[in-house]
Amino acid sequence: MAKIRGSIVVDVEKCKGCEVCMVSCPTGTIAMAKEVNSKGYFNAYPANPELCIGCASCAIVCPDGVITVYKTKI
Amino acid sequence: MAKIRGSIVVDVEKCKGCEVCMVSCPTGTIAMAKEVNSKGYFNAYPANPELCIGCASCAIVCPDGVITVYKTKI
Amino acid sequence: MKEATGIKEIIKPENLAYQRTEVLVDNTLSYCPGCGHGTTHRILAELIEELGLQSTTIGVSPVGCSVLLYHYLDVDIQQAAHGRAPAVATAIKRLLPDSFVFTYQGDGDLAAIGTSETIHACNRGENILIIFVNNGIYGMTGGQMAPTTIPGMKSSTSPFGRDVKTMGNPLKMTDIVATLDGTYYVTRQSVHTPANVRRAKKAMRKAIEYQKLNRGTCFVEIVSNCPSGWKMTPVESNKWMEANMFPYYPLGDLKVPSEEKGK
Amino acid sequence: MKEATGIKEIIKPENLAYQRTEVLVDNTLSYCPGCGHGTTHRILAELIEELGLQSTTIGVSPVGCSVLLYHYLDVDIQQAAHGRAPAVATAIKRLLPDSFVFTYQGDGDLAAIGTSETIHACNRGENILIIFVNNGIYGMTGGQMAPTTIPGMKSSTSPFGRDVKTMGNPLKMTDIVATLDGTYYVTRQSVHTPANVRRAKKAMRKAIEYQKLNRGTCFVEIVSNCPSGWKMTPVESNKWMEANMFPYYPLGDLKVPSEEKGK
Amino acid sequence: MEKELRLMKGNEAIAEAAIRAGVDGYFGYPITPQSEILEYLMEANPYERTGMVVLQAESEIAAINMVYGGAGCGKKVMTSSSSPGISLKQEGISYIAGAELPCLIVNVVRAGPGLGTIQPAQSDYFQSVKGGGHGDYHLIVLAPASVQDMADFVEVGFDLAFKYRNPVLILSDGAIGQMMEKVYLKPYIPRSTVFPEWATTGKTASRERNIITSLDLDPDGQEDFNHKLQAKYDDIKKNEVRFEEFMCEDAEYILIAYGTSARVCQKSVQIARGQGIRVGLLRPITLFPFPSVRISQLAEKVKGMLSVEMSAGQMVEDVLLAVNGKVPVRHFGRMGGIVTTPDEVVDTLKTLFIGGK
Amino acid sequence: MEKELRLMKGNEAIAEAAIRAGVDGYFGYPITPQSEILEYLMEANPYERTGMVVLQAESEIAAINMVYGGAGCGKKVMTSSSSPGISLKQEGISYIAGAELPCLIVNVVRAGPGLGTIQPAQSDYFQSVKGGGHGDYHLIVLAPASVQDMADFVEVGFDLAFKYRNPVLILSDGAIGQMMEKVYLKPYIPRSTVFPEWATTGKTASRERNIITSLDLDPDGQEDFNHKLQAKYDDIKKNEVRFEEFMCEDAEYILIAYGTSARVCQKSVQIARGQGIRVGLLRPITLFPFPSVRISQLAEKVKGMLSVEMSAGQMVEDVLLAVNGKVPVRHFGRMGGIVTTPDEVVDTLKTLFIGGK
Amino acid sequence: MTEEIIIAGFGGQGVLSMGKIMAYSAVMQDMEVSWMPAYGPEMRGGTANVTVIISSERISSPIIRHFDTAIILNQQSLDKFENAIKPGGVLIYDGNGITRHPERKDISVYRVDAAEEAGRMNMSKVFNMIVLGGFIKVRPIIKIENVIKGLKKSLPERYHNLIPLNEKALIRGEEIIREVRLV
Amino acid sequence: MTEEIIIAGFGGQGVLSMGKIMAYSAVMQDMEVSWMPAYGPEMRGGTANVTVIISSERISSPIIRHFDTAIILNQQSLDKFENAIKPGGVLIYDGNGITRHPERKDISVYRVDAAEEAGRMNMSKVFNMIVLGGFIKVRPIIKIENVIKGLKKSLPERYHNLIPLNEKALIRGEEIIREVRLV
Ligand SMILES: Cc1ncc(C[n+]2csc(CCOP(=O)(O)OP(=O)(O)O)c2C)c(N)n1
Ligand SMILES: Cc1ncc(C[n+]2csc(CCOP(=O)(O)OP(=O)(O)O)c2C)c(N)n1
Ligand code: SF4
Ligand code: SF4
Ligand code: SF4
Ligand code: SF4
Ligand code: SF4
Ligand code: SF4
Ligand SMILES: [Mg+2]
Ligand SMILES: [Mg+2]
Repeated sequence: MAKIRGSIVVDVEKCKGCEVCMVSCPTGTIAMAKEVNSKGYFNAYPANPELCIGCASCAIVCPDGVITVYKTKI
Repeated sequence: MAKIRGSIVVDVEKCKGCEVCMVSCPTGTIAMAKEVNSKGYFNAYPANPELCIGCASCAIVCPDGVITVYKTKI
Repeated sequence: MKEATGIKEIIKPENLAYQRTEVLVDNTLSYCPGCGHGTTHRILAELIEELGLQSTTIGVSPVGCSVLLYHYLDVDIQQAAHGRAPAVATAIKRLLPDSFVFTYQGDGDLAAIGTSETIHACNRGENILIIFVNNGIYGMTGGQMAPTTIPGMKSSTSPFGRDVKTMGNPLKMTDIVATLDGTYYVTRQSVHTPANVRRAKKAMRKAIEYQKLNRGTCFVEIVSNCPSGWKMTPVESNKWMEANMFPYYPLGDLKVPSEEKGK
Repeated sequence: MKEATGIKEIIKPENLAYQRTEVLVDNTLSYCPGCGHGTTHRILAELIEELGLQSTTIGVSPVGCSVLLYHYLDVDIQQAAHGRAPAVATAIKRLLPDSFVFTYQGDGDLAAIGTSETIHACNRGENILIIFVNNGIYGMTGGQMAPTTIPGMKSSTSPFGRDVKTMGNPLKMTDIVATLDGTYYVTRQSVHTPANVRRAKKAMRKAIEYQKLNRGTCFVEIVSNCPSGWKMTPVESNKWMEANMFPYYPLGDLKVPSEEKGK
Repeated sequence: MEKELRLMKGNEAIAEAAIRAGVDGYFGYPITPQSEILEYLMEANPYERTGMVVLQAESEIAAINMVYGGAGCGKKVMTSSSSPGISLKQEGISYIAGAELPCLIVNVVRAGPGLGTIQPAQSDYFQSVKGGGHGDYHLIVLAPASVQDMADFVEVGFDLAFKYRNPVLILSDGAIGQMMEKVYLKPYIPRSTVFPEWATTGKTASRERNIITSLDLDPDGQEDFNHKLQAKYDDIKKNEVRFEEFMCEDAEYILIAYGTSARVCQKSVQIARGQGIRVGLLRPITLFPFPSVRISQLAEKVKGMLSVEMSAGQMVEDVLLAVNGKVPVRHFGRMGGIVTTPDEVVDTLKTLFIGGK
Repeated sequence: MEKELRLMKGNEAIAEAAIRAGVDGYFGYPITPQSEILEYLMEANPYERTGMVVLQAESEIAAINMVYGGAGCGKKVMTSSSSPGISLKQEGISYIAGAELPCLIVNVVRAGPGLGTIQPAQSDYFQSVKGGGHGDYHLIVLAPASVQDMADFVEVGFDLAFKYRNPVLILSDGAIGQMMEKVYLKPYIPRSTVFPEWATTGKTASRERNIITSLDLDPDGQEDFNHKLQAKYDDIKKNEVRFEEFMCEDAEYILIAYGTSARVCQKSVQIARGQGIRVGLLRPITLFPFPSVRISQLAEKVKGMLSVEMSAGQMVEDVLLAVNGKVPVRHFGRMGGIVTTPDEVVDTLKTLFIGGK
Repeated sequence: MTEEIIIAGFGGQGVLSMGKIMAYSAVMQDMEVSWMPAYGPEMRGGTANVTVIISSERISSPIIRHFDTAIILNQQSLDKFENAIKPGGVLIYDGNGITRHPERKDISVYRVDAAEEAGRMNMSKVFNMIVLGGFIKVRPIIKIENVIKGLKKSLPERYHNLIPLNEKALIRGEEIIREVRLV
Repeated sequence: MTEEIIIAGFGGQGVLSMGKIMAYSAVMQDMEVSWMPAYGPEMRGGTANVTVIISSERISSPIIRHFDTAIILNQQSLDKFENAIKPGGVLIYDGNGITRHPERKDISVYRVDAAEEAGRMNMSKVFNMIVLGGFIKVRPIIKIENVIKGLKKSLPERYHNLIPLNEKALIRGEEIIREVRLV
């Protein structure tokens, strides 16, 4: 069976660091940055990118709609 | 068994001739006058006074509260 | 006083079986012949007398045919803006918690413009009695359609009959308030026959007694007539009401206190 | 654009799995971090795009945090007075019957000041969609108690927790509108987890489709959070919502069209 | 096409004129003395005649917000009520003015304050003209004095409303609403099928989205908007003042009166002239914009002015502002639903200005 | 007892003063910039402290009608809101005036029209002073210019309200409501236990029933009542005018300003005096009754007056009416939530009256 | 020419429609008219009245307190309006149910027993037209032919068959009205 | 003497309470004060600011657009208020998170790295008091002893144990503030 791999893109400056994506990610891909963005928020980022399966859970739960998801079979 | 007899008093000038008492009287005591009162209404009156049993149905259903009821055993 | 009297001999003080209560002031009511407002006023007045509440009663009259309630009941009364009686009563009761506070409202007043005040007072469970005279029409202003006008019924603003598609469905406010946590006793009655008057009065008495116990909002709907607005004689209007209003607004209790259910 | 990206090779147009809809204008939302308003906006925007409704949509935004909805959705929008969105939408839909008309309202807006407009629009069965974001608080004005604030819950006007005795019971507007003849589909959803977002979107899609068929009012409640008003982190607020709001406002359909029941 | 002659109540005339003017929507709630407007419309079944939407709302507040919604779609929409109902609409009216929406509001005034009585009065002048709602805004206010005016001002009102994107108020009263008179009705104009470009009718690909709002949280933006509004009001003041003069040419005294009072005063002028007193009448037709310039001109050549209103004295302030101290200005009015009689006015004029009766 | 010194927001000061003044009931609905009044009261738990009832109503309309109910019982009751909310209360206010009930209404004004913005403004002057509701009525209107005034005017307001059986409005604005200043609070007065004889408190055997209403269908009765109201307003005009003067003795120009604008203008006077311009400030404290007599006296000896308001020009009409053409009167104001600066005022004064900057 | 008329009686006696027909007839004669009913809950008491003004000039106020002619159909209205008639004016009344007859001597008083007549002729529907006939007889400011014209214009087509009956009633009214001399 | 101050930063940095303590301290010195927050949904963006005016005279307007001193705690606020400082005025800022430093040369600029210091000293709760200490150093219009008095008056009794910590922070602020010379 082909393995499904995903990748996300977070619009860092629009992220408000709410962590909702992080707790919704089934694979633990996402963590919060240690530095704040220019608005003062610790933004989300794919800390463990290799774990991402492109399920889009993070994106559809993000209140600010700042995550784009890509997915492919390999 | 003692027979119950009643008698009503209608305040003619305040009666509005709505006939609600008449249709509510179980004994057919009440009828409507042929002449209007000074406000132009055909008022109720005890047309068959001997039939009255003093049940007060007419009085408690009269929207204008213009009937007084007396009742006695004979 | 010009009187039409039955058998004179029976008419003695000791035989008095029924007499108008003195809480009903000796004014001619301004209502049209046969209008249920008069009867509803009277049973309320009788209860105020019977329960000895004259000195603690504060009533709130609406805008509607019964706006002049204060001309007829010999108690302190505030006349509220159209639809706002429950808000007015809320403040009265909270500021004078030992008084008996009621509102008296028509269906236009309570179920149209006053929808919000009604629902929120009931939902807060204000310790007041709401008397809701539902005659399916705006009597005072000349017979316009009310929220409670039943489908197909004619009125001056539904001259071809209420068309629910464009004018909406009748609103059953009593059913709604019965679902609210704040209401304690909710009932629907009528006053068009002696038996119904008796039942309505009994219901209202209960409601008053619950208020003494601070149980929450009690809500008594009186399904009533409007001979003028309906363009019928009073007797016809009562028949029409039985045939057409009651199926839509069935009489009986909608919410009975659990403490009472066993009884 | 400053981006934080995962594995670069996968990021190719042909692999695109999820992207923000263009109906959501590229403005930063003014909402606090983690606020459910944003998610709710997004699913609505996605549906407008997916169902090709951009050119026929007229939305009505409320007074509340979502007052600026018109900054975010790329459709024609009217901003209504506090509580009056259903009245505004009524006129829009009746005058432009081929358009898709929705209101978007908070719990203060819809269940306090707008109680009457909500109930009457629903009771008339206006062919509109009402989206009701219930976060149990007045977010916009700084976290005051709303009609939907649950018992014991603290807010800036119930600093010791909502005391139902003096402040009244929470009002379940969705339950009320479900009882009205004019409503066709009434449901309660949330958007705090991916699964709930999917369900909420499905429900909203149904509601939109019913409007095309002129079935009457559809009403979608979103039980949501207000991290700022509740003084919690977004993640805490979602947990608190599950533990405390859902028991009071259980998710699921409250009124399903009979034609659908078999399905 | 010829105009049709009818005998109608003022309220009915408004309703029929609305149908004929191609009005798209009416939203109202019953209140005496104007319920005939809604009743007539329901009876006339305009939905069949012209497609006009007529809806009895659950309250005056719902009705004015329906007007907001309809007007926001660029439709010709209107509402009507009487004094207490109009007070309830004040927030909505302020929103409509703030969102610059064209619409028609009819107030068939009854005496107040509070529930008051249902008889005619002119005590809502301040509310109408100065702004009963919050914020710096103005309605264009038309004051009909006959059933014919009631009919005519519907079209006039909508023309002004759309020209300036501004709400228009017809300030009538119970007498004009309830009385029947002859009225010539215009033929029917079809309802419009084109909409102003700012209206929310669905965002097409060819334009940006349209937004109807009165909100601008940024004070600078809000101030700019307010300046724009004020500039519009200045234009209106320049272009739209309407009034009628009756025997003012050689007058020593001027009566100023609108609506029912203006009718009464026309008779007063005749009576006074019969007694050799040179009186004229200036009848403002627009109350906002007020005929201040003309009044100020007249003030140059007369000895005094008497503002006659069925109120405790409201319009008199605008007369005073126009006259600015040039000649004495007084007020005479009955209140509580009582319509002034022509003789009373003459007597008052004599007492206040000429001395003795 | 000594007064207590606190640093408080204007909104908080009103709330605390209400508790201390022995107010019986507060009924309100949240709206920026005045929600702190309700919040403070809820936090202070006055039911425990004094037995005061505090209730968050479901709407502004419910709140004003609760005030009606409470005032009808002879209790000291109040409500507060900001501009859109006050517009919604207009019917209720007209009823309260028509039923002659004493109560206190607070408007912490924000800029309009419509939803506008939440920043301070003075654009509800007409609504407050001329009557935003229907009918010929007046509120007594107090204009605080500091947090101290916010506290003090609660008691002043209730005193006037009960003295005249008339609603009193405190016309504040977002700046005064939101700012903190020093305030000296009075000691607590116990809530009253005696009630006016007209109040509905339950009909005892010793008196006739009491009725609270604004209805009299008979126009003669209604007119009599209106005459009674007008006589009351005349009394109020005679007895209750309050204002403050600052450097008016030798002034050639007078600034007229209330509330926040008056504070700003006090600074303007200092600046202008520094530049050798003889300017004074008259600050109306009561807007109804307006200090017309004093202004008219001042008009005899100055060269011009400038009405400074955060509006498009509303109070200026009352100034014009008082001055009645004696000297030029102009208006300067910022709108949309912007507070005028002292320098702007001085510049405008120079431009309008003195020529050039 | 200006004639200021009050018509007053019970609701149901056709007071308002009599006024309307009167006004319509005057319109047919190219005159100015105003018709102003007492409105609102005043009617609740069961009384109805309407002021009709017919004039060759523009009419000032539709609400007036003194009348050239009063047409009175019940006791309450007689009590209320007898003193509102201008000296030299006209009072027309139906004697049915009247217990206290008119007393003023400075006006002309006419009696038209239309109720009785309508009962007799079995045409109670057009009771008010009998009264109107009486009015036309004593105040011939409108012509019967114009009343008929007005009826044709104001009545829906389906009622036009009733016009002859109306005409008959008008004529009967002209016949039965008689002056009452109060000395 | 009049000092017009703006304090601006993120919500949560204690901007409003710093202003309040400053104002309370001035009250303790018998001065007039006004404290005016930016209010309402403006705060939603996550920023907070407050204008404090301290004066020996009655204060005219609490809302002003130019300031003697600006205390700036984040980049957004620096961008917004740098140009609102009167020529010759004072800018105090915390360098944490600042990417574009102040540029004006007609004012005195001071830097107080309070965030860093608070982190180091493990007293993030009193971060704002470190800043206030810095302010007092460069604008000694209020005295530390009066700040302490003000705290005593404004803090509920149960928090009085925190006063020594606050005092420590104030003093530390006085120590670490330093002038930045822009040449
Ligand atoms: C604000 C306001 N709107 C409308 C009215 C007019 N109005 C008076 S009574 C009434 C309706 C009365 O109907 P209902 O409440 O059913 O009472 P009923 O007369 O039938 O007993 C209306 C609309 C008013 N007085 N005030
Ligand atoms: C007439 C009026 N009253 C009050 C307000 C103030 N106000 C603005 S939003 C709001 C409540 C918002 O709460 P909600 O509807 O629950 O929306 P949320 O912000 O929680 O999404 C209030 C009371 C107003 N703008 N207008
Ligand atoms: S859910 Fe969105 S806004 Fe929240 S942390 Fe994740 S990416 Fe940022
Ligand atoms: S797409 Fe799925 S797996 Fe990847 S980061 Fe998002 S939630 Fe996690
Ligand atoms: S008391 Fe009974 S029997 Fe007698 S008249 Fe009345 S209803 Fe009839
Ligand atoms: S019920 Fe009363 S008012 Fe009606 S007819 Fe009988 S007595 Fe008269
Ligand atoms: S109009 Fe109807 S409700 Fe009003 S009094 Fe007459 S019958 Fe009763
Ligand atoms: S205040 Fe609450 S509802 Fe409003 S944006 Fe913030 S979190 Fe959302
Ligand atoms: Mg009714
Ligand atoms: Mg909310």
